Amino acid sequence: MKKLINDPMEFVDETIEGILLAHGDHFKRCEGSKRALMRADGPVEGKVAIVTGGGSGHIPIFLGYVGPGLCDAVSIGNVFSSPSPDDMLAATKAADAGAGVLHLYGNYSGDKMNFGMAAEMAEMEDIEVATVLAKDDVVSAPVEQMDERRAVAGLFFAYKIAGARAAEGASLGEVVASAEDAVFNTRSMGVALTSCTIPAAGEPTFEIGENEMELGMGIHGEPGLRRGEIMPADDVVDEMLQHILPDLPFESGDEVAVLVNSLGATPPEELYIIYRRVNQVLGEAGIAIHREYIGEYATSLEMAGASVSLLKLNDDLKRLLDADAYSPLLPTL
Amino acid sequence: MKKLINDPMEFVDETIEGILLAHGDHFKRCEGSKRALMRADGPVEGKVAIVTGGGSGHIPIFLGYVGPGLCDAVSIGNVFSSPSPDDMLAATKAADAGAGVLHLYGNYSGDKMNFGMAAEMAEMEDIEVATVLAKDDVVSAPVEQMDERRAVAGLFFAYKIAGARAAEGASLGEVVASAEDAVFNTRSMGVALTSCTIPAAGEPTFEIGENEMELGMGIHGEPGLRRGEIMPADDVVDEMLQHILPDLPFESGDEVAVLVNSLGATPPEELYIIYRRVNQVLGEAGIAIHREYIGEYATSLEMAGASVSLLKLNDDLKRLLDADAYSPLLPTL
Amino acid sequence: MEKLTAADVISFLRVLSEELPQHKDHLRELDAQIGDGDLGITVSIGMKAIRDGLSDLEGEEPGTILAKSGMNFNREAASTFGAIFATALMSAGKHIKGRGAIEVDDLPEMIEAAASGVSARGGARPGEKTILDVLLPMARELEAQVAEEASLPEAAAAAHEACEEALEETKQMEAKHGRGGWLKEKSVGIQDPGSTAICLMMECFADFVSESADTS
Amino acid sequence: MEKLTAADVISFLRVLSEELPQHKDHLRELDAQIGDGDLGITVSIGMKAIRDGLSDLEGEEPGTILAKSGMNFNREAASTFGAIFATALMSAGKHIKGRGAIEVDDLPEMIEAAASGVSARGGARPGEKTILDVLLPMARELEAQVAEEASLPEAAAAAHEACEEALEETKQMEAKHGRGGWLKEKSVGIQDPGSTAICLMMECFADFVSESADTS
Ligand SMILES: Nc1ncnc2c1ncn2[C@@H]1O[C@H](COP(=O)(O)OP(=O)(O)O)[C@@H](O)[C@H]1O
Ligand SMILES: Nc1ncnc2c1ncn2[C@@H]1O[C@H](COP(=O)(O)OP(=O)(O)O)[C@@H](O)[C@H]1O
Ligand SMILES: [Mg+2]
Ligand SMILES: [Mg+2]
Ligand SMILES: [Mg+2]
Ligand SMILES: [Mg+2]
Repeated sequence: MKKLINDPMEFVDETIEGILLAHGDHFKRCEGSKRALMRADGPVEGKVAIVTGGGSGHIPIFLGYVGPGLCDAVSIGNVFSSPSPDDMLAATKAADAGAGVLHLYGNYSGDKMNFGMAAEMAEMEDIEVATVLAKDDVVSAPVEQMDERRAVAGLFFAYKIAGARAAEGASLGEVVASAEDAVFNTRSMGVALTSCTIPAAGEPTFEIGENEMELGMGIHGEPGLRRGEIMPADDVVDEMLQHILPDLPFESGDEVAVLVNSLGATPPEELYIIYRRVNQVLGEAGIAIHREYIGEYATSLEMAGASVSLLKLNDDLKRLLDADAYSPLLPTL
Repeated sequence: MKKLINDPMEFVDETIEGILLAHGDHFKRCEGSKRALMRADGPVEGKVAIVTGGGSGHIPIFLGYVGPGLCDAVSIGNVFSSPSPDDMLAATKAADAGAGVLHLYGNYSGDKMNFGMAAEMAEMEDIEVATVLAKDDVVSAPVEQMDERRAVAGLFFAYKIAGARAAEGASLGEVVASAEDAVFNTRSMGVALTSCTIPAAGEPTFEIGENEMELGMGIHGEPGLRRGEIMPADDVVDEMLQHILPDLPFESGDEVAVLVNSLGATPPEELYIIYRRVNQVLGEAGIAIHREYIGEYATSLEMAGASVSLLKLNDDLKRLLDADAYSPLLPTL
Repeated sequence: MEKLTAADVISFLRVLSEELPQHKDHLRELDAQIGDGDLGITVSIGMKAIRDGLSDLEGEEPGTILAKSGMNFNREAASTFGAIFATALMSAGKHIKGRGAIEVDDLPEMIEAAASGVSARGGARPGEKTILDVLLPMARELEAQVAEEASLPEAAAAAHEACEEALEETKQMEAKHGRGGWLKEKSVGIQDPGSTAICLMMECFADFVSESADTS
Repeated sequence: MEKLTAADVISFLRVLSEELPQHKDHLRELDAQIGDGDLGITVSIGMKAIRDGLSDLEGEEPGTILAKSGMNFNREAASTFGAIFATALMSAGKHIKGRGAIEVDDLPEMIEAAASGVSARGGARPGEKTILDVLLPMARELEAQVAEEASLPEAAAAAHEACEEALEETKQMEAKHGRGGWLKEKSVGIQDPGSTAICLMMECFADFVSESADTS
């Protein structure tokens, strides 16, 4: 296992420590939990609070999306496994400013059940909680069963949209509506070239041949659509878009935001080669690109691979996507 | 070779195409060159122009540092090899706004000689050119022979400082002085865990064992200080700082900026584990951290590894480092 | 033994928390085939958390001991199974709130309460390859046993048998929940990892009440 | 042949540009041991650029043909060697500006001009394992030949011989420039890749002027 780490069992806590040492002006710990962080300036009086969380190993997901115009607090699990309800509750209570709390996270059963328990406990303490789940991975289930789809990088759009709506001073119901609008208009698909290695496991999560890639693989190594010979980037993009475009569908005249995301090891040069083809195909399809995000937005440790996510925009989503947001977990100048 | 690319020979040009498609509002091509880009709003009237360049495969180095508060134009070579003097001249002529041009780049003989020829040609066209080279890698030569040291991620600091000084409206001489101030106060050292693969070569640049790391390796795979068993991250950091701190030296009471850079495959979690230790050691040494940069600032394709750079600050450098700068090549929200 | 006092519940949980981790590899292997292979470690960490929490539960009533132990499990080993198992213990525990001991008549209701809590939490229905598929058959068997006025050891033994049979049947089922759900038909043929953990616990329980039966 | 007209220079460069790429692997190998292994590809690409540029140089004088060919090489194959080689050709070319043909007496000055251009460009001094270490011995040998009133073919052959001997001596030198410089003492024992390329060119030149000698 080739990693620059210390004791694998300390991987998560040392990462959090490093983040607090680097960004202590931005984050603070939530009372009563070693695995929950919140905005240093939170709770924000009168604002609907957005709480997220999930397993570690995906930075900037999840804690990288805590900040102005984004989420208010996050609970942090072990690598690839759910945080505990106690940490979620601590985050929920700490972030709550009286206007209600939105639990916004990815559609994974472990996270769902534990957030569900946290929500119940929070309600017992008279905190109003609503829940919205990202489920953007088109290959994980047919569109008729969208509620069974897992979340990948498309969660980024839900954060931006819900975060901006909450920052506008909207009510919990309104924030939920905008978050759902984002979720239902987001579609993603990924491709993996290599496996990642969970530090505590020490072994690659899955085996994959020297010339193989897996299309549609999940960000924890969940089996995807198909395994095959590595193809040219343009062909990979074309196949991804053949699944993404008809799924919503995205059609001529639509306006979208594009996210080309690196799973970790894939360098920026390759992301731009991928974006180049995405831009060409959307252009031919008469779909306009309002803005694009290219870089590491949702990683899977050191996995080599990338994902493409599209958000179909309407006037509200456009306004909210373009709103200001800040997080120090995205490299700054 | 596991890459999401098309024809390896098109790697550089397709990357540039993708960047122009994504960031056409920020970049434009320099007249008469396919391998030179500049600020879309350039040349900036009356401002000293900063021109950089070098081999491809290091994004955000080099072209990622073209923008407000940074460089004005860049010439782009093939992967890991120098751009041609013609492309450098095109960038120099396009960026020149009459106040003179600073050639600011890394200390590699190929780049040096070609920029040297470009500078001569520019002067024949009555453009005043000055040159400053980054040379921050402490293991590449003893400090007495600092002019033989190669540049690694520390070039980032020179960009920020010189870019800010030029934006203040300083003269060419003043910009040179600030750039040199940054160069002479910057020290770096890296560690590599895996090799990168030049697309056109198709084979890893070097072999390295499954449990080996190379301390001090250059960002093109140049031999470093020593090869050995992978060590815990804290020990790696301690050894790096044992070379970096005495070299300037950085001493108790000093104030520094810290750059913890990923060479590509190393994920953010590990960078924060590294930063955690850097913060501890500097704290024990009585060295104050004014600000820190953590992420991908100078990559080597998909190489796994990281580097640590320190910039010793004085009041001028602090003011210039804190000045605004913008580039779309660093992921934005 | 005819009933479990609060003290009995605590000593049973201590025995259980020693026994289950010994099946770590078997559980990991099953989960690796159909999920992400972490169930073995989840159960080991969770059971240790239950054990570590028992001393604080001295003097509490049986229902509280069960409910709090469920929460202790999932606090340290949060996951799908952790949440499901915690929900089961919390539901069963709530159901016998106020009762000073657990009698054989309580068992069917407790397992039913656990089952309905689990399906409320996870939305699973019978036949979807989850622990519901062993909980419900156990509940039915226990009702029958109570109707026949079976003793606690007899009822527990019969419930464990029913559990094993039901576990065997999970092999034919197609997973609809959790990571197994994404495997769709590929999940058929593998016995459900979570239900396997429940069966191991039930076996441990049947042994506990019978052994104590001998020694009492 | 006694001198090279502009037409001869063009046909020599055409021959050279066909010959050098055949040594691609040998050069790659040498550079891989001491640098980054790109010299073979650099020379192949650069020589192709020279060839492609020759048609535009018809009618130019010899000095201009050499200078522009150097620039063409480095435009497509920019690198340390590209810049050094381009500088050498530009300096030599400038030196004979205005002369309609290259005579044997011109050769020593041309190589000296190339050498001083190279050391001005790259700051190298003799003995630092660079192409200077073959250029300077060649210049000295050519002076001697001219003093002895040798013919062009004789002088070229002698210069090539001197070049090979000098190349052999670069093995003992420690590199001080370029990537080899970072290898320090580890660079001793390997023959300088760039100087190897120069020797191959010189061999080609000697053959060219002698062959033409026979056939003229
Ligand atoms: N909705 C559900 N209801 C009840 N049990 C479930 C449900 N989903 C999964 N399970 C049980 O949980 C087990 C998997 O637990 P776990 O390994 O923790 O899942 P994961 O690692 O995917 O979070 C399954 O074998 C199944 O018995
Ligand atoms: N300063 C210098 N002066 C003259 N020749 C040099 C100098 N530095 C390097 N060389 C020559 O260039 C050769 C290496 O060229 P090249 O492979 O292009 O270098 P790199 O790939 O490191 O840019 C060396 O073998 C040497 O002969
Ligand atoms: Mg799991
Ligand atoms: Mg090179
Ligand atoms: Mg599992
Ligand atoms: Mg080379």
